[in-house]
Amino acid sequence: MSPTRRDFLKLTTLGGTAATLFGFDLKPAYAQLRTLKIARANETRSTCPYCSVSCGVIIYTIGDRAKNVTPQVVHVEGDPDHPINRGTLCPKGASLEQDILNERRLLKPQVRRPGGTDWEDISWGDALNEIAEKVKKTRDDTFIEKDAAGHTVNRLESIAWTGGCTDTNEFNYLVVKTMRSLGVVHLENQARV
Amino acid sequence: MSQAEQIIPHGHVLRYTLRERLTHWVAGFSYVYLLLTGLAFWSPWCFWIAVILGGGQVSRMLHPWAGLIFVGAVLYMYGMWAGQMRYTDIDKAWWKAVRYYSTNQDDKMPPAGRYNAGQKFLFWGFFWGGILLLLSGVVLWFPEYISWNLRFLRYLAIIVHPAAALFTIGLFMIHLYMGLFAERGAFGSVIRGDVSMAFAKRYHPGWYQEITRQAAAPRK
Amino acid sequence: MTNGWVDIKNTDMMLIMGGNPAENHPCGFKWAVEAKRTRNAKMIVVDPRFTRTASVADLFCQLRAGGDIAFLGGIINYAIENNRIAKDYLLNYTNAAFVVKDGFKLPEDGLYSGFDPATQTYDKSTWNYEEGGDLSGKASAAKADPQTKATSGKPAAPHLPENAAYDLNLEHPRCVFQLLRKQYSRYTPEMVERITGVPKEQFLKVADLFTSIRKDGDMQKVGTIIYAVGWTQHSSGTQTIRTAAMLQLLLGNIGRAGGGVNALRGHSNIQGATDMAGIFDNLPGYLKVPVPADTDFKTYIERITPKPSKPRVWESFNYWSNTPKFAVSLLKAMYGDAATKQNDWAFHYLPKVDRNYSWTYLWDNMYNGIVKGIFAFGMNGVAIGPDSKKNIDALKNADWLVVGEIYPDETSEFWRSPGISTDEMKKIQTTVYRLPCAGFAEKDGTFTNSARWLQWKNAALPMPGNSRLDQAIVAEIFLKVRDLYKKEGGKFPDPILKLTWGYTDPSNPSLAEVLKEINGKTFADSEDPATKAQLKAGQQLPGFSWLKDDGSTTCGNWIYCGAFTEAGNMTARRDNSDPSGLGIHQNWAFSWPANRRVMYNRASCNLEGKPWDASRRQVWWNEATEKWVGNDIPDFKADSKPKDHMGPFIMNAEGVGRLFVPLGAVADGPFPEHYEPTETPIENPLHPAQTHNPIAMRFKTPDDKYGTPKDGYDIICTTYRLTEHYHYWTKNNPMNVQLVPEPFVEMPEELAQEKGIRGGDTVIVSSIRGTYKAKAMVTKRIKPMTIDGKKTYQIGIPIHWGYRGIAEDEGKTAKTLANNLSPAVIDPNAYTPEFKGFLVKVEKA
Amino acid sequence: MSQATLRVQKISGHAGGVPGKDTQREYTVSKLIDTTTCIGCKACEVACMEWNDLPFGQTVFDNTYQTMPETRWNYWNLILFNEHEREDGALMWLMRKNQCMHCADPGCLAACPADGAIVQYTNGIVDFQQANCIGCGYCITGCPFDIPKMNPETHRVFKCTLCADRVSEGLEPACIKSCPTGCLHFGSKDDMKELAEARAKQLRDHSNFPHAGVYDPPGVGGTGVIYVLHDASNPEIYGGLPKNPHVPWSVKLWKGPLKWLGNVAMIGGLIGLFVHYLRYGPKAREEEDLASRPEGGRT
Repeated sequence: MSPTRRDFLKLTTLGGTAATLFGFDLKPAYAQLRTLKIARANETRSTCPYCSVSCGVIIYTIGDRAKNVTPQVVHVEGDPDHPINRGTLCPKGASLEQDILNERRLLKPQVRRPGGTDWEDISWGDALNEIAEKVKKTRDDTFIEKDAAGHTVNRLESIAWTGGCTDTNEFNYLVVKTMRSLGVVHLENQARV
Repeated sequence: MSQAEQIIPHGHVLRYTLRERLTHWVAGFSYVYLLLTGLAFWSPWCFWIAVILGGGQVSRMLHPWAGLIFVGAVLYMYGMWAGQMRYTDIDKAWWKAVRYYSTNQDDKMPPAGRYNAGQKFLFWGFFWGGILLLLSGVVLWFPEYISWNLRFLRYLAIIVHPAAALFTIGLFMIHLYMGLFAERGAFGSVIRGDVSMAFAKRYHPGWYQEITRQAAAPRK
Repeated sequence: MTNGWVDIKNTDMMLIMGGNPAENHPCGFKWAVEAKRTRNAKMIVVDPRFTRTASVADLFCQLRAGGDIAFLGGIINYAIENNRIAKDYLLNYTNAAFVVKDGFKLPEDGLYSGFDPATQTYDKSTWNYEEGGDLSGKASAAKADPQTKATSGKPAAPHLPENAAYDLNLEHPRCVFQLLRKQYSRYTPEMVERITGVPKEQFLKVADLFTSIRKDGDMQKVGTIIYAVGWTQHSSGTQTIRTAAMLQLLLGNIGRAGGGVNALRGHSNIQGATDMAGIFDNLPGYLKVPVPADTDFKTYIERITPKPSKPRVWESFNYWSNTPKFAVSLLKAMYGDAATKQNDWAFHYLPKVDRNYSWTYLWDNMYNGIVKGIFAFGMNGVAIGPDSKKNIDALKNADWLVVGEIYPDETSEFWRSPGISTDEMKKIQTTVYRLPCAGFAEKDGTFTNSARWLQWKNAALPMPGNSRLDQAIVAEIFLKVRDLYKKEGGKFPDPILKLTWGYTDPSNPSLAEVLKEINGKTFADSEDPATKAQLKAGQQLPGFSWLKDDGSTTCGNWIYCGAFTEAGNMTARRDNSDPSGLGIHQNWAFSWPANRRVMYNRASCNLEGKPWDASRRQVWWNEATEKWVGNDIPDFKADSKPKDHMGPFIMNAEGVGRLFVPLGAVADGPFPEHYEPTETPIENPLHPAQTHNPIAMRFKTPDDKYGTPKDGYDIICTTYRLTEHYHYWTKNNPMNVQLVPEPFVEMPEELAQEKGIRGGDTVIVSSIRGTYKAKAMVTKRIKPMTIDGKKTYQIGIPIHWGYRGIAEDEGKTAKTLANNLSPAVIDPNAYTPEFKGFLVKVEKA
Repeated sequence: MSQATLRVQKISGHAGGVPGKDTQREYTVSKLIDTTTCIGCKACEVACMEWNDLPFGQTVFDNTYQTMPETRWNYWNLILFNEHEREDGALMWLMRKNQCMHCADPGCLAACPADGAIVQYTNGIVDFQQANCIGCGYCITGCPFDIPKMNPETHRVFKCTLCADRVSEGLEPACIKSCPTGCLHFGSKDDMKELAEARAKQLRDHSNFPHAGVYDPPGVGGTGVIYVLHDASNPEIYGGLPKNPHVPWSVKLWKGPLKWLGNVAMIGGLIGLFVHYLRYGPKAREEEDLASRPEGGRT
C-alpha cells in the first residue's frame, strides 16, 4: 500500500481543508473501503441442496480450524470452478447463509405424546430407545411371511419410510439396507412426487 | 412590558421594547447560525465553517431547526410590525431620494416614520425570503419523502433555497452595515431599546414628531 | 437428463415445455441462454402461463394444462407429413421398421386392443412385435391378407420375439412407422386447437420452427426438449414424456450433443434417490423389486433379465443381460457372508411386492389403518400432498411418526394444524418424535444431479445445538432394533441380524465408507479379458464391467460402480478442463453410467460411425484401432464394428429406440394417446366416450372426491414453484421471505374482472376437496383460452406456504396449503400425482 | 487495522482540485446488464444483500413479482418487472435490474456539499463515504435515477457501491458473480461497450428486435452500468428508465451560474459596502453629533 496515501477522514479536518486551500496537494487521494470480509475466512466446497443443477458453493467460515474455534458461516458464494454454475447462484443458493445460520433450526429432540397438546423435550437416548421398541413391536405384530397363495413375501406393510430430497446417496443406501431388511415395502421418496 | 416600566436616560426615547429586541435577536442569532452553516453547504471553500461549528452532520441536523426558529421569529415580527410596515407615499418619495440617503445626505430625505422605506423593504424582504426559505427548506429537510413523481419540488427547492438565501444575505449585509457602521446608535437601540432624540429626529423625523406630540399631550 | 446441463449450450433448438427452468433451475438455464447467445439457437416455450422462461423465449405459446400429448402428437404428425424426420436414424436406430403383431389395435375409440372393462386393465399380448424376418417389399402381400394371423389366438406367456419381423422400406401397414403415422394423423392442427386451446396458426408456428432443424433431411442441427414436473405431474405424465422421446427419435436428436430429452429434476438428490431406489418398486440401480411369484432367485432373475429381440441381421448389446451380476453383487453387499449360492444369495431376505405401495397409496393405506408407523426424514408429506387434508387425517390414524427435520414443519405438527381444536387434539393418539437433524452444510456425502453427476460435498461446520447427523440417527435406531432382536428374538430376524454393518463407527457410519461399499469390491483376484487389467482380492472395483454373478464381487448399486475406486473418491474430482469445448468435463466428479456424460452417444454418429455433425464430435469409430473412442466415453460396446449394426440404445432388448413400446413396459398403451386430466372442463374431443385414461388410478376414501364443471368447478388450476422459494423449506429463510412475502394466486385479468377481483384482494380458491386463501395476482401473463369451443380460464398457485414459517408464525398468511386443493389421482406408470390441471372455483374473500 | 483503499478522481464538496488526479493511468470498469437475457430471478438482489450484510426489511404483496416498489437504503439492487404489450400484441415481461448507474458525471456527487461524502474512484465507481455524509439528501435530488436512499435512523445515505471492496481486491461485484443466465457482465467499460453492441446487433439481426440497442446515456457522461435493451428507443417501458437522463437543471443552475452569481454578489457586496464606508463613512460620527451636525455636510 502506498505510504503517501491519505484518507478522507483526515481531509475533513480544518487543517486538511486549509492545506488544500492554500496549495494544491499532489499526493493522490484515496478513499477507504470496507475490508474484504472473506479475505481470511475458511473455504469449504459444497453442493447447493436445492434444485438438481447441483451448483458448487463455497461456504466461508470464520476461524482457521484451530482447536479452540467453533466455525461460524460468514458468507456463501458460488464456486467459480464448478463447470455447471461457474460461480453463479440463484436467489435460493445465494441465500444459503441464512439457511445455515437460522434461528428457526430445531435444536433438541422433542416428543408429542398421544393426546398431547404441545411438545415435550426428550433425551436422545429415550427417543431412540422408544422408537426402536415401537419399530420392533409394530414389525412383530404385523410382519407377513407368506401371502394367501403360500408364496414367501417376508414383508412389513405397517411401517413406512418417506425420504427427503436432500438425503445423500449414502444415507439413502443405508435406508434401503435397513428398511428392506426390516421388510418395509412402503418405501417412498420425494423422487416420486 | 410597557414603556413606563423602562427607565429611559434623559434625552433619549424608547425605540424598541424588550419584546421587540428579544425577537430581533432570536431572529438575528438564528440567522447568523443559518448563514454560517448555509455557507458551509453552499461552497466547499466554506465547509470549514461547519467543521468549526461541530461538524457537517451537526450543522445539517441543526440548520433546519434554526430555520424554524428564525422563521418563527420573523412571523412574530410580522405580528408586531406588519401594521407599521405599510408602504406609504412618504416611502415612495423616500425611494426616489434614496441616492441622498446612501450618500449620507439625510437632510434631503423625506421625513421617514418609525421605519423608513429601506427598513420596510428589509422587513418585507426577510418576511418573504423567510417564507421561501421555509417552504424550500422543508423540502430539502426531508428530500427522501418527496416521491419521485413530485421530484420537481426538490429541483425547485434546491434552487429557490439558495436564491432566497442570497437575497436575504444581501439584505442582511446592508442591515448589518447600516446598524453597525452607518447609523451610530442604531445598534444600541436593539440592545438597550432607546435612541437619542437626535437620532430619532435625524433618521425618523416623522416618528420623532409623533412621539414628541405624544409627550406634549397631557398624561392621563 | 440423457444429456447434461452444460451440454445444452450445444443445441440449435429448444422446446421447453412442462418445465420452467428459468424459474426453477436458473443456473442450469444459463446454458440455454448461452446457446441463444453463441449459436443463435431458438427457444420455444409452451406453458399454461407466460413464465420467467417465456420472458426470454423466441416463441411462446400458451397451452391448456393437460394438453401436452395432443400438442406433441400434433408436432409428430407435422414432422411426418412434412418429411422433417431423420430418415437414416429412424430406420437404423429406432424400431420404426419393426412389424407389430396382428391384432394390435390403435385407440381410435380411446382404447388399445386387449382392454378388459371389468378389471380396468389391458391384456397386452398384442402389444408386441411380429415374429419373423425381413418383410421389406412384402407390404402388399401383408395388406392382401391382414386377417390371417389375427385368428392365431392369445399367446400363452407374452415375451418379445427373438427374431423380430421388419420392413426397411417402412411401408408395411403394421410396421411401427406406419402405425405411428396413423395414430398421430388424428392429431391435426385443428384437433390440437380444440384440445389444447392453442390457435392453429400458433401451433403451426411452433411445429414449423421446432422441426425446421430437419428441413430437407439435413442432420447437422440438433434440438433438445427440456421438461420437468409440468409433464410428470399428470395422470398421463409418463406418456407425455414418451411422446417427447418419440419426437426426438423421429428427429434423430437423442444421443447427440445439444439434443436429448432432458428431465430437470426438482431437487438436489432425487435423481440419486431414484437411482438408489428410495422408491418401493425398485432396488438400487433400477433392478426390479421381487414379486411373490419369484419363488427363488432363479425365477426372479429370469423374469427381470431381458433377452434380445431384434431383426436377425442386427446386433443388440442388451446390457440388461448382465442383470444377474448386478443382483448378486447387491445381495452380497447387503448380506455379505450370509448371502451364499446355497441360500439363493439371501434372496428371501428381501420383501416381495405384488401391489402398489407408492406415495399416494402409502397415505391411503395409512388412512385405512394399514400403515401404523412412519418415518419422515426431510420429507414434509402433509404439505407435499396431494390432498393435504387426507394426509393429515391419515396421520391421525397412525400409531407413531418419527420426523427428522431441521425446521418445524407441517408434518410434525399435523396434530395442531389449523382447524384442529384442543379437544380434537386430545383425541389424536399418534406419538410424534421430532428429531433435529443436520443441515446440508454440516454433512458430507454425494448428491446426484439431473445430469447424473455424483458430486462429493464436504462438511463445513458442526451442527447447531443438540442436533445429530441423519445417518447416525438411522444407524442408532437400526442397531437398537437389532439388539432387541438379538435379545428377545422376534419375527424373521435373519435379515436384520445378518445385514452387513462393518463401518468403523457403527453408530455413525462414515459416508465415505458407505460410498466405498456402494461402489463395491472383489473378493477374488481377477483380470479383465479385454484390457488385461488386474484386480487383487479386496480391491475396489473400477467399474461395473468387473461385476460377477458368482458371489465374488459386491456392489451396492451397479450404476454407481466406479464412483470410489482404488484411485480414490471419483465423485470428489475437481478437474474442470474441457478440451473438446462440448461441456463434457470428463474429469469432474463422476457421472453414471461409467462416467459417460451423454447417454446413447453412439447415436451421435451415422451408420459408419462418423459424427452427424463434424463440429460436435462426441464419440466416433476409430478405423485404425477398431475401437469406439471420443471426447466422451462411448456408451456402447467399445469394439462393435459399425457394419455389425449394433443398436445404440444398449439398454433396450431391441438395441434401438422404442417408438412403439411393446408388452406394456408402459401400462397405458404402446403409443401415447391424449386423455383428459381427471378433472376436466370438457369431454375428450378425440373420443368423448373415453375421456379419461382408462387405467389412471383413483382412490376411494371419503376424503377422495373429484370435481366437475357441473359442481361449479370450471377453472383449471396448476401448482408450481417460484424461483425465490424452495418447496416448504425457504419459508424459514428471512431472505427468501423478504423476496416473496405472501402466498398468491395468479389469474387472468378477464377472470378477475368477471369476479370483481383487483390485484392484492384476498381470494378463496376451492376445489371439491378443500380451500386455499391468498392474495390475487391479476396478470396479463395468463390469458383466457378457448378449449373445444368453451371459454376457459386457468389460474396458478405457487405452493410454498403452510402453517409453519416466518410469515405464517407472524400471522401474515391464511395458513392454508396449496395441496388442500390437489386430487389424489396418479399416473399409472410412474405413480406421480396430478398436481397440474385440476378444477377449482375462485371467489373474492 | 488494515483497510483497503481506492484512488479517487472526483470528490464531493471538496475545495480545490482532486489531489493526485491524472497522475496515473487508469481504466474504467463497467457493468453490462443484458435485459434480453434477464429472467428476473433476483439472485443479484440476494447476492447484494448477502455480500453487504444488509438488514432485512418488511415487504408486502403488491400484485407483482417485484420485491418492493423501489430500492431502499438497505436494498440497493432491485429488479423491476413490467408487463408490456408490443404493437403486434405479443406480451413481453420486461425485467430490469435497477441500481446505481455509476454515472461518469454523477449528479449525486455534483449536488453533495459534504467534503468527501461522495467520491468517484479512478476506476469510475461512484461511492458514498457514510462517515463524511451529513445527511442533507442533496444527492437524492441530484440523481436522475432515483437511487440514493436515506436511512431514517442514522440519517446517512446509501446505495450500491459496485462492490468497490471486491473490485479493489480484483473480484467482480457480487451481483455480477451470482447472475445465473449471464445477463450480467463485468469488465472494462470499453470491453463492455463492445460486448453490448455485439449483443444488440445479434438481437437486431437474429431476433425480432429491430430497435435493440445499448443504453449508455450521454446526458450523464455515460454510465458505469450499461444496458442492452430490446427496444432502446423506448427505455421508459423498463420501469421508467429515463430516455435522456441528466443532472437536474436546477442542480446545474445552482452549482453553476447561481454559485458564481452568488459568490460575486456576496463578495462584491462586501467590497461595495467597505468602499462605501471608506467613501462616505458613518452617517454621523457620534450620536451626539447628530443634532449639531451641519446638514448634508460631509465628514
